[in-house]
Amino acid sequence: MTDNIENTSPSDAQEKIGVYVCHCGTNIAGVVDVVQVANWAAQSLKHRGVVIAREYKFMCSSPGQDLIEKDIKELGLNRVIVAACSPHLHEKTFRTACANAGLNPYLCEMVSIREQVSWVHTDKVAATEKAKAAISGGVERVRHHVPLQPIIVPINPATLIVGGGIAGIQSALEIADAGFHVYLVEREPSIGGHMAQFDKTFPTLDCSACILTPKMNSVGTHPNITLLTWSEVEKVDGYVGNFSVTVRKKARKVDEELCTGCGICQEKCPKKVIDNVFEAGLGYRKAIYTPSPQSVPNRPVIDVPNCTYYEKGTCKACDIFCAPKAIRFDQEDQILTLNVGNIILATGYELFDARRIPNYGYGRLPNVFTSLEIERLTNAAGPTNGNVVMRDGKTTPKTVGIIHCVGSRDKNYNNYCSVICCMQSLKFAHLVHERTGAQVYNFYIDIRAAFKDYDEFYQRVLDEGTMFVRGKVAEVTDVPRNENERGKLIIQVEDTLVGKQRRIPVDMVILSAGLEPRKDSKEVAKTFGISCSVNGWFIEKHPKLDPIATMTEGIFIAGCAQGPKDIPASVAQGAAAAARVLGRIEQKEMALEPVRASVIEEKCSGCRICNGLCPFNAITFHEDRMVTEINPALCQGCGTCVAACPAGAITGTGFSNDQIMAQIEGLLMMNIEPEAVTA
Amino acid sequence: MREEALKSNTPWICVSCYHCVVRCPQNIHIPDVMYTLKDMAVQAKLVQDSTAPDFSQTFVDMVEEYGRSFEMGLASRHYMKHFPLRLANMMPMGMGMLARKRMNLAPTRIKNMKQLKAILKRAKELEAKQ
Amino acid sequence: MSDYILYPGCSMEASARAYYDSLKAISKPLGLNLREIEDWNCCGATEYLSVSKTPAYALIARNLALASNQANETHSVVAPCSACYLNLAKADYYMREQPKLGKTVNEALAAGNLHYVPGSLDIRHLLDVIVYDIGLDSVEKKVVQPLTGLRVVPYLGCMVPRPDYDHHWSDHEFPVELDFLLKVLGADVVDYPLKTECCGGHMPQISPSTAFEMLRRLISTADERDGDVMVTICPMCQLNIDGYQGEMNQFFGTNYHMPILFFTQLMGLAFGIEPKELGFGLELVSARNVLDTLGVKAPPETPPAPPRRPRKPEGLPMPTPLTKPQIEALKKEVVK
Amino acid sequence: MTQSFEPVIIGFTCNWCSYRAADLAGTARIKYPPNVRLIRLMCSGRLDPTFVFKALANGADGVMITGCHPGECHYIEQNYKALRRFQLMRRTLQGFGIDPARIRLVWASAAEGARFASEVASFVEEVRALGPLNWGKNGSVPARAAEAAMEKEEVPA
Repeated sequence: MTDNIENTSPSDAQEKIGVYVCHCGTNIAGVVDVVQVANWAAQSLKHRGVVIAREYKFMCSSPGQDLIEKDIKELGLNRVIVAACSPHLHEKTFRTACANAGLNPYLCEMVSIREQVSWVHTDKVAATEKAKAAISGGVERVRHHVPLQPIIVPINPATLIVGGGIAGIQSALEIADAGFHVYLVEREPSIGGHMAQFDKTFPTLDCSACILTPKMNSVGTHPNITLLTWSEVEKVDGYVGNFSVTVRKKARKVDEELCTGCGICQEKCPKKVIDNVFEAGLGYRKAIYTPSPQSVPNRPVIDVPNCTYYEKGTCKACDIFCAPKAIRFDQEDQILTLNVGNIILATGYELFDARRIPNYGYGRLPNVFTSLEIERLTNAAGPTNGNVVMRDGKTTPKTVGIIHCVGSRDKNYNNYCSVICCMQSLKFAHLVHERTGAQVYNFYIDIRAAFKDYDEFYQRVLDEGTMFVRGKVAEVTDVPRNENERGKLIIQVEDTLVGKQRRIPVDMVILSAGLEPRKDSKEVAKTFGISCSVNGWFIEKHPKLDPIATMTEGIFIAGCAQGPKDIPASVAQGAAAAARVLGRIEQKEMALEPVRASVIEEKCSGCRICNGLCPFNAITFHEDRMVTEINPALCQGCGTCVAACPAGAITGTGFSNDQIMAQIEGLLMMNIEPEAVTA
Repeated sequence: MREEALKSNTPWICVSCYHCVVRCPQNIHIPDVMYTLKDMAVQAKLVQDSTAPDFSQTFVDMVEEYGRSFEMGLASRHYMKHFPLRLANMMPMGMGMLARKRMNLAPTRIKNMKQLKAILKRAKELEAKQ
Repeated sequence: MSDYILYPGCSMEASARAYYDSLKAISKPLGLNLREIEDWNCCGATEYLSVSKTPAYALIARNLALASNQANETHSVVAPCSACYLNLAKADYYMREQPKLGKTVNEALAAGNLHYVPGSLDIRHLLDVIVYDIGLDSVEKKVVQPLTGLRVVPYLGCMVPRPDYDHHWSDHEFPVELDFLLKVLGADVVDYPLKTECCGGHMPQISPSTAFEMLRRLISTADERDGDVMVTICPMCQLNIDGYQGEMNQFFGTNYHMPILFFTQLMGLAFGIEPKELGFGLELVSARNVLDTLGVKAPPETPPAPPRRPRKPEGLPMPTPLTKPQIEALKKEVVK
Repeated sequence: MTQSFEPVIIGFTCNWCSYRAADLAGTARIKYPPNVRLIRLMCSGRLDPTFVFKALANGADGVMITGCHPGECHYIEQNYKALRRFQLMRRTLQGFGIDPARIRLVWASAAEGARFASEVASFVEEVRALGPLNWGKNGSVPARAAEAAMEKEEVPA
């Protein structure tokens, strides 16, 4: 019934179309009768410009491509249809083949009969028919293709990196060492990120500061790195190769040039403030401060809301004692504009707020601590000089309970696994035991110690005599039920290995809180024109094959901003992102798909319906001529304006109305005609 | 397995404090599961030695009779049957409650008992259909 | 005058008379206009649902139907009893969420020429109404006799803050509403970690030993934290802790004396209403001590009771507790 | 015809999310009925309502429009425009006396191959239940008229 398609759309001779059907081994041929499809195409699509139809085992192989090139040269094909896998896999391959044979690559169209046919259908007849329909659609479409030239854009060799955690630091150093300029923007007064707060790192337990500080310093001193701390990105314009980024450099109230970082100001400042960022709320800092002695740059900032001078107009202790007179109370925010070719986002994570789980008592029971608090407690440079003590500041705990998966793997909070908590908890178990000799209990759902040397570390902690109780903790309470619970924190949990409820009295509870995206990750994503998952993690281009790039050309992601990960993974991803950017820079320019919208002025009625539609501000209206114009440099090719234009005055190259209308007709010729005949 | 589950007295011990609901990481509404198990056990006549089913039934009878709960009747009937020995200890409380008129000697009956009975009758028919 | 439809529930007319009396007494100064549902019936407590589903929901829905017939300018039904509140809310919620159930229940109601449109009423608990509709400020304005020096143990029981179908409460396990209210009344509010633990419900009728242990935990903790009086929002909790305290003492050979009142009774006192109007003396564990503490016109110099856990200024700082808006914000994040 | 009715459905996919979801369904070998034929657009915002009417007029029994989840659009917010146009199309279809259930809007991220497949399956069943459309054939409403009507319609954004 299907071959009966005489006297359909007027046959027209000027197109010479070649149709190439791929077996893909048995991937396609196993379900779709490729030979029949090819013959059908040769016969039934003749009047629609198909001059040759071939099937071949692997079209993507070089003999396969040779077939196409040969036909283009010998039969003078001016359109090519390749029915094979998804264009996202091999479109480039076949376009290149056409180009090699002197045919404009954009006159080649791919039809997906693997991902969309053979792999998802079992009924061979139906699959074969669908393949035919798809090809019919492709043929109609390609007849309306026109030669296009790719858009070539130069790549500005400078790179912007947002976030000065370990991932951002790694990227910055890789690119700077390769000899290209990097702008590193950090929101806090110093780079270093969360890693700078840690004492030891799993599984090797080497000191975090010892491995991080050198990297921080080389960032601070690197000739190719412009370090912009206490700064935030406000606006991003332009496109890959040529971004123009607006950065707000918040007023430090300190002249960075003059300041020597001697630290006398911090010493003399009379105002003590609880440090909720670096010390995780456990320690104090002054109103003029650097987060830590290792800060890079070693230049303090004045915390205006807490500074006595801004409150009362007096004090100026810092100013008085500052030898080089670097204090600038009247300093204003600066707005900088950076021109860069590529951007790496490494904005990191935030700790889950454990106060959201009231039955674990954080914020209500003094001796319940979060993981970040313990990092500071165990840190030799921390508020207790590395002594693990309870909230009273002196007592050493004799028994400690560590609760895993706090806020993770729980539909009430975050349903994902925060990846690092298991290992971090094991680390705490070791450190606490080592420093205090306390008996440590771990309360876990599953122990996830994947990756190199991780499980070995788990074994080690087991050997140290740490207790492991498998079960999700119900609550932490200070209400005793008997004498030996009095004055303790009681952890109520079902031991799922024993199948019994247990109440375990401890002195101190550590909540291994999960990782969450930055509160403002969605706004950041919007600023940079990338997308966020429902949870708020940045979405990578491909979950497996491209976890570094984003859907937006020229913007890459690294570290926890993309999803929970540990230090090695963050470093790896940071380096990978840098490698990608370097590749781009080396090429000096890159070709973009020529998918753009443009206005046919004669047709434009000046109705302005399209004007409000462009999120990239590519559409401008000329009051004088009363017509709209689209800036091809800014246009990203989404086609929304094309669809909206009531006058049909806007055309979208690559996806024009003609092409899509034709494809619709083509796809449907298959089933409409026979009935038309019967009717 | 079904029998085992329905004979279990766990659902009858559940006081439906709903702690499990708000804590369950999988958002499972456990008390409703318990209620359903109780209903099924009652239907299947599999309820085993537990005073709870009796108490529930007595309560329900009272409500179906008067449209209101009747603590005095409920308490006396229930304790006589299940905790005759406790009555002694209960006396002070019972007396106290009566003295303070916190327990009515006669049940209160709603006006439109006919309507309520009709509704419950229809409801039971519908329940049976399911 | 804020109008509400009132569903009192059986116990308000018997074991919890004090609750009803005090509610009536304070509703005038609060400007609460409560209209009782005509010929309402029992909500079935936790018992009817245990026997069979449809009739249980039909029983509850009759009240909803009657209420919606009475609803004119207001669609808010206020229930002071927590079991009643839960049942009304539950029936409304499930009839909304499960159209099939809604249909069946309405078929049953039809037998009595009644019909209820799920979601047409707003089911509220009395405390919720007082704290969020009337507002703590207006409550504060009415206080003439602050409960200074009175160590009050706030106890809500389980069924009001959980499961909280329509997100009325600041938290499921540690809601702050009652604490705030009592603070406004001038009371010294005890930090009571068991504030939403179960009182045992019908346990005293089913497994006394279990019930007594549950009561012991509640009462002993309140006692250890030097509470003068427990205050609750639930007739069942009041009955169990008040009525069975004696038997519990016998059972454990203990000698606790922990009176428990309804929050409306304390509000009445603070508003300067006569104790007898507020149903004082109806409790089995006498709350005289409360009146004594207040009876003496508390002079300013009377030192307020020392805080239970004296916090030394030194040591490591504590994280600040979340405020209501913060909690709401965080909740919104999780709610998809 | 005696054999059971096999609806033909045209599916418009977004290059960044749903087309990749379709690819993923393929690589994961998730099966769905062969009744749907896909067209790739750069964005659901490119979907000119005329395409939908063209498809129905040319013999499709249903049209499936797919795009990125709200807030995840590759072009920031264009899928919202698709959403609004979808409402318009439903209204217009009713105007033509066609059951608006014949067009369905589906959000499917690049990770949701399974969801894509199940949506196709359920939509095919829904359309099968609605029966053949035969629009613009046995002279009910000629295809051109539909398009003409559309051109008059001012497309909101």
